[in-house]
Amino acid sequence: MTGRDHIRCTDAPIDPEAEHRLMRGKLIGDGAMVSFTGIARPVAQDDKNIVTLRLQHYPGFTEGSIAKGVAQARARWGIGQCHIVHRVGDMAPGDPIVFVATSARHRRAAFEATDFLMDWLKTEAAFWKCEITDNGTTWIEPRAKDIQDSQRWKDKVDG
Amino acid sequence: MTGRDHIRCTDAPIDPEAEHRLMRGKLIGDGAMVSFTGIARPVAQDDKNIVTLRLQHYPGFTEGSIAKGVAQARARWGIGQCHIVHRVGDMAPGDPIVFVATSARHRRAAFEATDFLMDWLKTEAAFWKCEITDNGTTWIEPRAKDIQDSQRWKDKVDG
Amino acid sequence: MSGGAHITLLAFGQVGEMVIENQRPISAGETVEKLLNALCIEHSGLEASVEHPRFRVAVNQAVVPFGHILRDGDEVALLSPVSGG
Amino acid sequence: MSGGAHITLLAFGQVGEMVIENQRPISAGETVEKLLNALCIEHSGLEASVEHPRFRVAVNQAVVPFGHILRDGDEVALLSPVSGG
Repeated sequence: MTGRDHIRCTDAPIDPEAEHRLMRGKLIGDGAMVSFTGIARPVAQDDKNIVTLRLQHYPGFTEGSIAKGVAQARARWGIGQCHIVHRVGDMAPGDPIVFVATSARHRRAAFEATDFLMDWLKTEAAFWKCEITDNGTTWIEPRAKDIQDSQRWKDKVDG
Repeated sequence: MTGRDHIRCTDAPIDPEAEHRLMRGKLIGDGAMVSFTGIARPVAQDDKNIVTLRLQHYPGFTEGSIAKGVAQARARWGIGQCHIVHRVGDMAPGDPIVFVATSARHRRAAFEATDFLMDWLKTEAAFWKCEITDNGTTWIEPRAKDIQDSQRWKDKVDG
Repeated sequence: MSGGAHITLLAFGQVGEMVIENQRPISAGETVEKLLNALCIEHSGLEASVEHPRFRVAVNQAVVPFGHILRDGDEVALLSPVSGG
Repeated sequence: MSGGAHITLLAFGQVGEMVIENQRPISAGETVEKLLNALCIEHSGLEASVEHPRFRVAVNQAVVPFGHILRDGDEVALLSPVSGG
């Protein structure tokens, strides 16, 4: 983790535009900035309406698990700034749950690094998520699609 | 162009966060939003410092050339909202030159559609760009890298 | 402008530095190609730009083949190879 | 806490619903595996979670193998398979 990395878990609502502005203010000569905003979905895996999404994290350990992904992204794409904010605790459908942004001299690096970091967050980062519906509480595991997406980066390294 | 598309060329400075917020306010059930912000570079292709970047557009025709790319992105990825703002006229290095954002139910579609649209803007959209340095004025053609990047999408369609 | 057919001529990019945007009379059945030939005679240096494989002409905002026949009131735009955004 | 070695036990995800986070005495040379065995006897239903191939244990914030020997003052975290963000 360098001074160009911002990794934060917060139980306060995320303001994606405030984070975007904070990150953009730190750019030094980069021509490209890519951001991802994830929004809590209204429908659970069992098709019931979600009342509350609960995200647990292990302070310190979770940020460390994110930092490992950031280090990989830095090594691979030579990104400039990296800014990751993740909501934890209880949230409602429609709330921003994650904001990830990277910058780079050229856009391809920023697109790929942000894409990679989202796959990392979805499969490797230490979060525990449960969906609370009228049916009760269900702990979530990474979707098969998320694991498949994260596999793309390994294929490229091996190939 | 549908009501979910926002395509605008402007000679006023772009505020990326204001555009991000405007777009995000229109999301309907989408879980993913990806944005790209391009920033005018300080160094010209001949390594001289750029004093002014001048972007010409043909009102109506240019927006139409962007809309064609948006239509392709919609057909291919089923995106939700699409928001494109392009600066025209004279600007200084460091100024935001373009903001592109798309939303989708899942993040893969939003990442790929935004990436595709940037490649489209860089090679197909009707802009004429010149870099003004102490050496004079140079009209720019798409970089070989941009043409190569845009080729990726054709390969996938054919393959 | 009075008497006879006219077009509005626009020019973008590098070509815009050579050609002056103006109203311009056209003859009956004048094609884009004939217009370009006339412009190349009037403006030295234009020919190389016009022969670029990515040079285009738009009439009333739609790109047309060079055989396209111009009509009174058309907006004719000379489009240098685009730079991208 | 007084007398003898203790650890601080934390539990995340589904396992956190079964195991109560607390201070807990450990015997000399107690391994993570021995701790898990004891916890599985105390908490019905825990065994299935512990045997999940993606279940992990972290000691002082670093993931360790189950043969790791615990020491006085360690922070031991039972980590259910992560959900991702």
